[in-house]
Amino acid sequence: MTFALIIISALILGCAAVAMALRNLIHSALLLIGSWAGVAAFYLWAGAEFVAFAQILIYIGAISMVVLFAVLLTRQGDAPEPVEFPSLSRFVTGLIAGGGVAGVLIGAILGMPFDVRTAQSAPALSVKELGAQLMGPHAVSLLVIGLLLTVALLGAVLLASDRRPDQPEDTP
Amino acid sequence: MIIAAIDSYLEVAPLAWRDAVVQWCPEPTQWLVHHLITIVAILAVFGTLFAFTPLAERKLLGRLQNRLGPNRSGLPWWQNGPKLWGLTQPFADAVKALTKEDIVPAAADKLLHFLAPVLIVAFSLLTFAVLPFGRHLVPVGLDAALLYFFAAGSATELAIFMAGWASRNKYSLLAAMRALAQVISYELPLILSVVPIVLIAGTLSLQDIVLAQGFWTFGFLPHWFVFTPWGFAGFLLFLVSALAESNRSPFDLPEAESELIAGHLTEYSGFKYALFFMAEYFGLTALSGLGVTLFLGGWQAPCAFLQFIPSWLWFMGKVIGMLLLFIWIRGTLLRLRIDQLTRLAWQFMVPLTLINLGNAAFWSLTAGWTGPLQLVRWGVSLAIIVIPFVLLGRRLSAGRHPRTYRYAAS
Amino acid sequence: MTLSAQYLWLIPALPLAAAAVGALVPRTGRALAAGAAIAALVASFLVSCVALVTALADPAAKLVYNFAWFDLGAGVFRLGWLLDPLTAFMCVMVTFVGTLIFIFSLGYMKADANFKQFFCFLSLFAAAMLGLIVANSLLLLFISWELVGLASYLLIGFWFHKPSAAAAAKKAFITTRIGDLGLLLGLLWLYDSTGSLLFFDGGAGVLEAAALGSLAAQVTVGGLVVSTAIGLLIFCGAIGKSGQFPLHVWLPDAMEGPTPVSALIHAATMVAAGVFLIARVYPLMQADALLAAVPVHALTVVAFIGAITALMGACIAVAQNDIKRVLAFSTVSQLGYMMLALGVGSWVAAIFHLLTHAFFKALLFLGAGSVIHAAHHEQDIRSLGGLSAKMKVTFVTFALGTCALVGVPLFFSGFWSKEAILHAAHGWDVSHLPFYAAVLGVVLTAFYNTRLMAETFFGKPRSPAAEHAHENSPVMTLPLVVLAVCAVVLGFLNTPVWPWLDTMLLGKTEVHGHSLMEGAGLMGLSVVLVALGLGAGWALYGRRTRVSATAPDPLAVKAPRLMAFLAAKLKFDELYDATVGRLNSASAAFADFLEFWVWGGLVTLLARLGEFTGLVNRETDERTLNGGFDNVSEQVRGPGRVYSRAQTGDVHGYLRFLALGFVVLVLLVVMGGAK
Amino acid sequence: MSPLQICLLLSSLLFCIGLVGVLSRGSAILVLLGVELMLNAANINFIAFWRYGPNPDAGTGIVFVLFSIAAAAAEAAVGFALVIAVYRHQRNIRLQEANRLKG
Amino acid sequence: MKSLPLLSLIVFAPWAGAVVLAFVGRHVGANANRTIALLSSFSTLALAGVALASFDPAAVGYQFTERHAWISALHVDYHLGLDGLSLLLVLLTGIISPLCLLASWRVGRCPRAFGMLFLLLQGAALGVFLALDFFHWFVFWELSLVPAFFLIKIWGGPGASRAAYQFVIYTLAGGACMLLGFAALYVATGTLNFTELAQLAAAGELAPKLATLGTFWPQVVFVGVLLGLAVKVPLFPFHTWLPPAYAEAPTGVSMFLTGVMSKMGVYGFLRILWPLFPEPLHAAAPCLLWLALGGVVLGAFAAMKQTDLKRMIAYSSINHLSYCLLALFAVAGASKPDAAAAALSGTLLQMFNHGLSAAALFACVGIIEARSGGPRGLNDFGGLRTVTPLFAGFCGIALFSSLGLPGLNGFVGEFLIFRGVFGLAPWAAGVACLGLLATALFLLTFWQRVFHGPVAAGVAAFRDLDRVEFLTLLPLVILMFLLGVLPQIVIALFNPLVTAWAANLP
Repeated sequence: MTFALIIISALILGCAAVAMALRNLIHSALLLIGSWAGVAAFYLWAGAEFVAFAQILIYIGAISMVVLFAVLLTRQGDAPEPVEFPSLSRFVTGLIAGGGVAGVLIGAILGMPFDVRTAQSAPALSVKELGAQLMGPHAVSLLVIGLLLTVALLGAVLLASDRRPDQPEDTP
Repeated sequence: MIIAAIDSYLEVAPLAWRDAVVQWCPEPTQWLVHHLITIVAILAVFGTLFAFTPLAERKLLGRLQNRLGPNRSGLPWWQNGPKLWGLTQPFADAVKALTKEDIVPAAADKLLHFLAPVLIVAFSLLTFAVLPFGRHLVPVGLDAALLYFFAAGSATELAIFMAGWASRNKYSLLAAMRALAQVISYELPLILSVVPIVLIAGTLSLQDIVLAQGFWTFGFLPHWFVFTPWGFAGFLLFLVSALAESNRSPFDLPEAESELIAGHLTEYSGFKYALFFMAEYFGLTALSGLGVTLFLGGWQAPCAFLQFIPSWLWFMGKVIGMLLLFIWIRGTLLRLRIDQLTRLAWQFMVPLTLINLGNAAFWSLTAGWTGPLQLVRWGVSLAIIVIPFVLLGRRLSAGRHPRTYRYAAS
Repeated sequence: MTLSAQYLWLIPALPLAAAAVGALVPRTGRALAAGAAIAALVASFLVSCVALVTALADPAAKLVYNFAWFDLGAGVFRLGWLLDPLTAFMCVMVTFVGTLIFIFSLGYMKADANFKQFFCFLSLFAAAMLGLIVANSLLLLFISWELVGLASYLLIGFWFHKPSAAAAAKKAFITTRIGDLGLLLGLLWLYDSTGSLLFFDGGAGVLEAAALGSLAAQVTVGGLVVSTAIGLLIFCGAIGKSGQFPLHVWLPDAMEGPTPVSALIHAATMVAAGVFLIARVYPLMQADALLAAVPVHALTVVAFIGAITALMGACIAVAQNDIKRVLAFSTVSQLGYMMLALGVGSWVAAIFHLLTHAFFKALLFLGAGSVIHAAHHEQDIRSLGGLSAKMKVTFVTFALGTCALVGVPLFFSGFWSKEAILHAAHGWDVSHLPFYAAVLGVVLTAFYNTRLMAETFFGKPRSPAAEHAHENSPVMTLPLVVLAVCAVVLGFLNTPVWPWLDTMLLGKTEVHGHSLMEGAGLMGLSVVLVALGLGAGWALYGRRTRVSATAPDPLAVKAPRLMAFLAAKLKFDELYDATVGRLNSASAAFADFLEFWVWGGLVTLLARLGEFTGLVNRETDERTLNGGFDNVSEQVRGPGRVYSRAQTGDVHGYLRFLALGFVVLVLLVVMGGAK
Repeated sequence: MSPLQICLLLSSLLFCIGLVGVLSRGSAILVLLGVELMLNAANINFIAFWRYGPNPDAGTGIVFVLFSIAAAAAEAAVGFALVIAVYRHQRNIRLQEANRLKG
Repeated sequence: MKSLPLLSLIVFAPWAGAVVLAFVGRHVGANANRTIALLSSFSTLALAGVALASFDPAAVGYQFTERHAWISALHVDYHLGLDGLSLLLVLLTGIISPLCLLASWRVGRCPRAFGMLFLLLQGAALGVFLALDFFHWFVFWELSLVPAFFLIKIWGGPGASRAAYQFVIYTLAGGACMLLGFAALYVATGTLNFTELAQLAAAGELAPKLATLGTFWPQVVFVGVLLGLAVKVPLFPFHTWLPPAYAEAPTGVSMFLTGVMSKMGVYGFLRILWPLFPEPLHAAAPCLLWLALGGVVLGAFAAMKQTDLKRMIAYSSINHLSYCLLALFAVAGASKPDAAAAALSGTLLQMFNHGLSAAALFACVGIIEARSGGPRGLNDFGGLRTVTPLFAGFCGIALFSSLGLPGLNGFVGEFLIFRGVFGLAPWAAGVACLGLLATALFLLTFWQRVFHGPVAAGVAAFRDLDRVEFLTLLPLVILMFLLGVLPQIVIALFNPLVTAWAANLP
């Protein structure tokens, strides 16, 4: 079990780290998709299959497409970003800040004695129970999320469209 | 008695054979073998099916177009032997594909160029894992099987993108973008059109959904979902979305030969091309299977007295029927333009699927109506879907006339 | 053949239906409208005759049919029909005279564009008048009363394109309405005091003993007995409708209407409605008669008003030159006689005179109409003349009518009815002044009628219109003949020798006649007076007939100022214009002033006040508050400029600070926790 | 080391990778991707605590992750729309140049 | 099955129509818009007919009641109910409203918005007539102002803007006074329900409760509510907004304002002021009686002075409504059950009849105005009867109905009012007779100047009634005759109610 977890972790972290370091945005994005798939695998490993499928469906099915489209729509020729001093210094300071945070977090995790019920079997939560939970105690949140998604959709359409509202739809 | 015994045996025969094989393996590898056999079985069955579907398509299209279709290929070692109605054509094609030169463009992203066909086949095969092929034949009995199906299906988009981008060919890329736009557009109505099923059946498990359709009125009127107003509408919507999702005619723009020189497949040849081809047919078959499972009662027999035929045979029969239907559609309808395609998705399919969802909610709320109220229930349900259909349909075509081409006329 | 009171409604309903037909047919449906009107009225006449037979079978009985109209409070409000000899006689008279006048109108209105409307209005009038007669409820009577007024209004203003006609119609309506308001108030008072408006209701009616007793027992302001007060208020209505002094001013103007209208409404029937009303509520008017210690008896007022009107009308008639106006003032005068008779206690004499007057005055008006129609609407008697030869039938019938009006002895109905009135007035023990007035009126009546006859029919024609006049068609002359016969014959229904009408009206069954000799002195006096008047008239106008239309009147030559004053109708119109009219317009101006300046002004003032407050508020805001705020904002802006430098716009910079801040915070917490 | 701690380490490392990406990369797209990574790290935490926490039957962790994924989708949609808007404006997506609002 | 929420349907059907118009109207033509508005407006009559069919006139209490908790923090209920009074006014609204829309058929300017606003107005008026809780009663009351304002301002004559502002601000001020009064009532009693408040008042507990707020509060609250209602009716001298508003409003709106909205005030008097404040009203009655008399007499005289026909009829409206108030105050000031029953019956009947005849008169003036293209002065016309005989006939009937000619509808109501007032305050009846006379005078002047005399220049080309105008006037004229002859059909609706009121006089 733990072995599987470590493999999955390595996949996730490796993909993510390489993605963050690459210059080629497409490759970065594809690697990140791999990383997300790893996260989905992690969910599967942890027994949350519904979440895992949702992760795949949304991240790999939808967000990845958005990312790729964004990349393609914003290409500035094939010339990669030049390595200049500002970007270097930014990289270094970023690394320092990230390292700081990592240090703090890792220190906290390692130093904190968790009272853990290391259950061998994953807790069983059927889709039906999950649905009941969503529609029962969390119904309001669900509605709010629905609203958020609608608004985000409309907002994104508005932001991304450069057509002025008075311009007619170009009919073929 | 005997018939019943044979019957029940046939029903579990594939499982029994698998278990028999597994028992011969060493203990630690048993689970692996168990799964491998399942996979191999699926691959074998559906691979064969894949082999003959294009043949059937070509022959059928030929008939539809008043010609014969492939009927020449006989046996390789027997010159002037029997032609076997061209049944060996798939094998000839396979050999040709395998032996063809594999061309990779110099500027291509080699890794991705290679990964794309592999992934696409892998992803489209993944979906078969959760289809209930028979009463006892469920490869993976997932609780959230339906979600899994769509999750796996959506991953193919990634492969399409990779294929388009890795080719470093602007036509490929454009075609890939178009394909993606289309697939994403139709994923929404596809998913939404099956949500009513989930609502009525109350489960995401495909096996449970099939079981929920396992009743007959008077013994010969099956309770398949397709035989309800919402179910019928959902089935049609599903069908259209599935056609678009699998890039089939009349939605086959991504690989429109005349416009985009086969789209994202331009830079592929040989076996890689065959893999894409295979993935397309696998996807189509998987969607047919899903449609059968969701709407057409899955492996359930249409009449109670026909249950003696093994359930997996029923399933396969229905799938093949669906495939033939798809072929028929391909031979009948004209290809859409991209704007017509997207407009159809967003202005027609999505609203209609949403309304159908409401329709299913109505159906579920009025489950208790009996007697004459039943008629009312049917009437209202029909009205809920037919009236928006007519209105939306009218709006869709309002003010759109057949396009006239100025230079083509004279 | 008898008629149950329940079916009395047929009498007014038939003409009403005809009116509805007249209203609904198109303008071209002349024959239908006229035919329906005449047929309905004839039918109504027949029903009335049956009713008369029924009533005379038992003259003392009050045949009553009451019915609920609408719910009111815990009870119901009821209306009803009443059949007694009074009703029956009136119905027969109205329908008979009405029929003749309708027939006459066929000829007279032949050329009018609004022919069918005319018959519609006439039918409406007949319906209302008959409804008024058969009513057993003061409210139903009032309703019909008002509808009669409406019909009168419509018919006076029938030639509405003439401004004078339109004005006369309005004047008639408003003037009578003034009286009607008195009637309304009396009605309300009566209702309030007795809880009923039915005349007869099996002992609970207002004209029955119980109610009258209680009314006579109550005293109101000024020591007036309630019954007197109510009676006087009701009499107001009669004053208005019957053209009594001081509300007589509308009646002469009403001659603007077509002549059949003048005959039917303003001579024969409607104006007599006031007399009928008083006769109908006579028990109420009489209720205070036996009380001694009252300021005034209701009937006393009636008598004096009647006397004044009788004399005044006769006087004014002397100086009028319009043929219809002469007759109109003659009507005013005769109505005064009737009121006088009512006032002095002989309501049967009043009704007798009413009936005879209806016939001969209708005759006179129709005769006048005949003349006018023949003379192309020339109405001025000075321009007529010499018609006796040209229009023989008209002349003869007109002369017979005049004789009846004047009271030529023994053979004319007018003689007998007038005689009865004089007799009653002479016997009145309150005052003899009314009697003298009446006697003087007899002389004047004879005088002005002689003048009218002489000017119209004798001498030479004095205008081309008169020159070319010729006799009208039988449709117009036939009614004249019938009426003339009646004007002669009717008097014999109630001679002192055989007072059948009196007996029937009073509800007795046996006719007790007495010899002519009992009242011979008075009769002789009256004969002398009539002769005096005729003689004076003949002396002034008949002996030497007028030579031209512009020649001065012989009387005007002798007493020009008196004549001018009389010709100006005693200047009543001018008086009313100066008082009531001016008061009215002043009130309107006052109300308007209140509206515009006082109430409107108050509102405007309040609005201006609000505006001013707003102005002050704005000034304060802009000057003090905003100024201070601007200062403060300016001071705040300085540091803001400094801090804004830290906003580099570099997202990474911000994020770095964020991350570092997070680390520092955690470290701080950890350090703090460690401590 | 318990599995929970491994999970937490995984999540914190993922978070930091995301953070470094956000802080160091100039491309707006990568910055957004970094943010997505950080969100995923948080989700991993939720699942981990659900899996090993005291109340696994509550299911709150899963529900929360679902909501979080939905929120992430919304964020991605808006975020990339913003990227496109920025691109249309300045013809590139370098964040350090998007400083019009600088004080 | 739960019974149909009939009253809510009545109230909200016009609003539903407005919504339909809002969404559908843009895509269809002007005539379709008008038809939709007309049909929606007609719903009131249809539904009121349904209510009438199952209405029990003998039951004195409210029928078809609907009560749902609404704002629990304020103990405010959504409470609708119908008694004879409400039914009468709902019927009146149902009759008048479609005719108003018919009269506005020729309004060319944005018929969709016109129809929407009109339907809103109609719904609000219906709400006022059916609400039994002050809270939403007041909401409807004030809500009726908004569409009325726009209808006057946008579609009105040249002075419409000013008239509309005056109308709204005046009425709002009155409404504010009333709101304050009810706020105090709520603080004192904790309820806003009419029936509960009336029960409190009948038990004599209302005034003491109000007095706990302060010594003068009972009087202050009474005056506040009185002011609010007095402005709406309007009671003399709070009427100055009325002539300009009626005169400047478009014809259909004038018809509705006078036919229905002015009844809201009288309704308020009957439903609120009288049951809730019997003692203060009794004390103030002599004073108020004088004001009502002022309205009767001065209103009529002021009308005589007007040269604008619409203003003239507006003043006649003041005059006629003052009769209602006269009767009401006479009843409040004295106690004599039979006279009171007559007076109250007369009031209710007069409300209905005035609605019909005033609406008809405004429609007639509107027709004249449409023909002349603007001028509607008393002296601008002449001889119309020659040119347009049919129209003259209809207008004449309306005029005579308005001046209370027997046989037409106006008479019975006025007779009953006079009968009641005479029994309770004879002198007032005597003075009010002056008003009757003056009414006759100015209405006949109107008739004479406009319709009689020689045909004036510019009038000769006038058309007679067309089909729409004929349809507008015909129902009104038929009703005038019908109610004049058979008042029982209306009286039967409210007689038991009125009898009960009269029997329970203090």
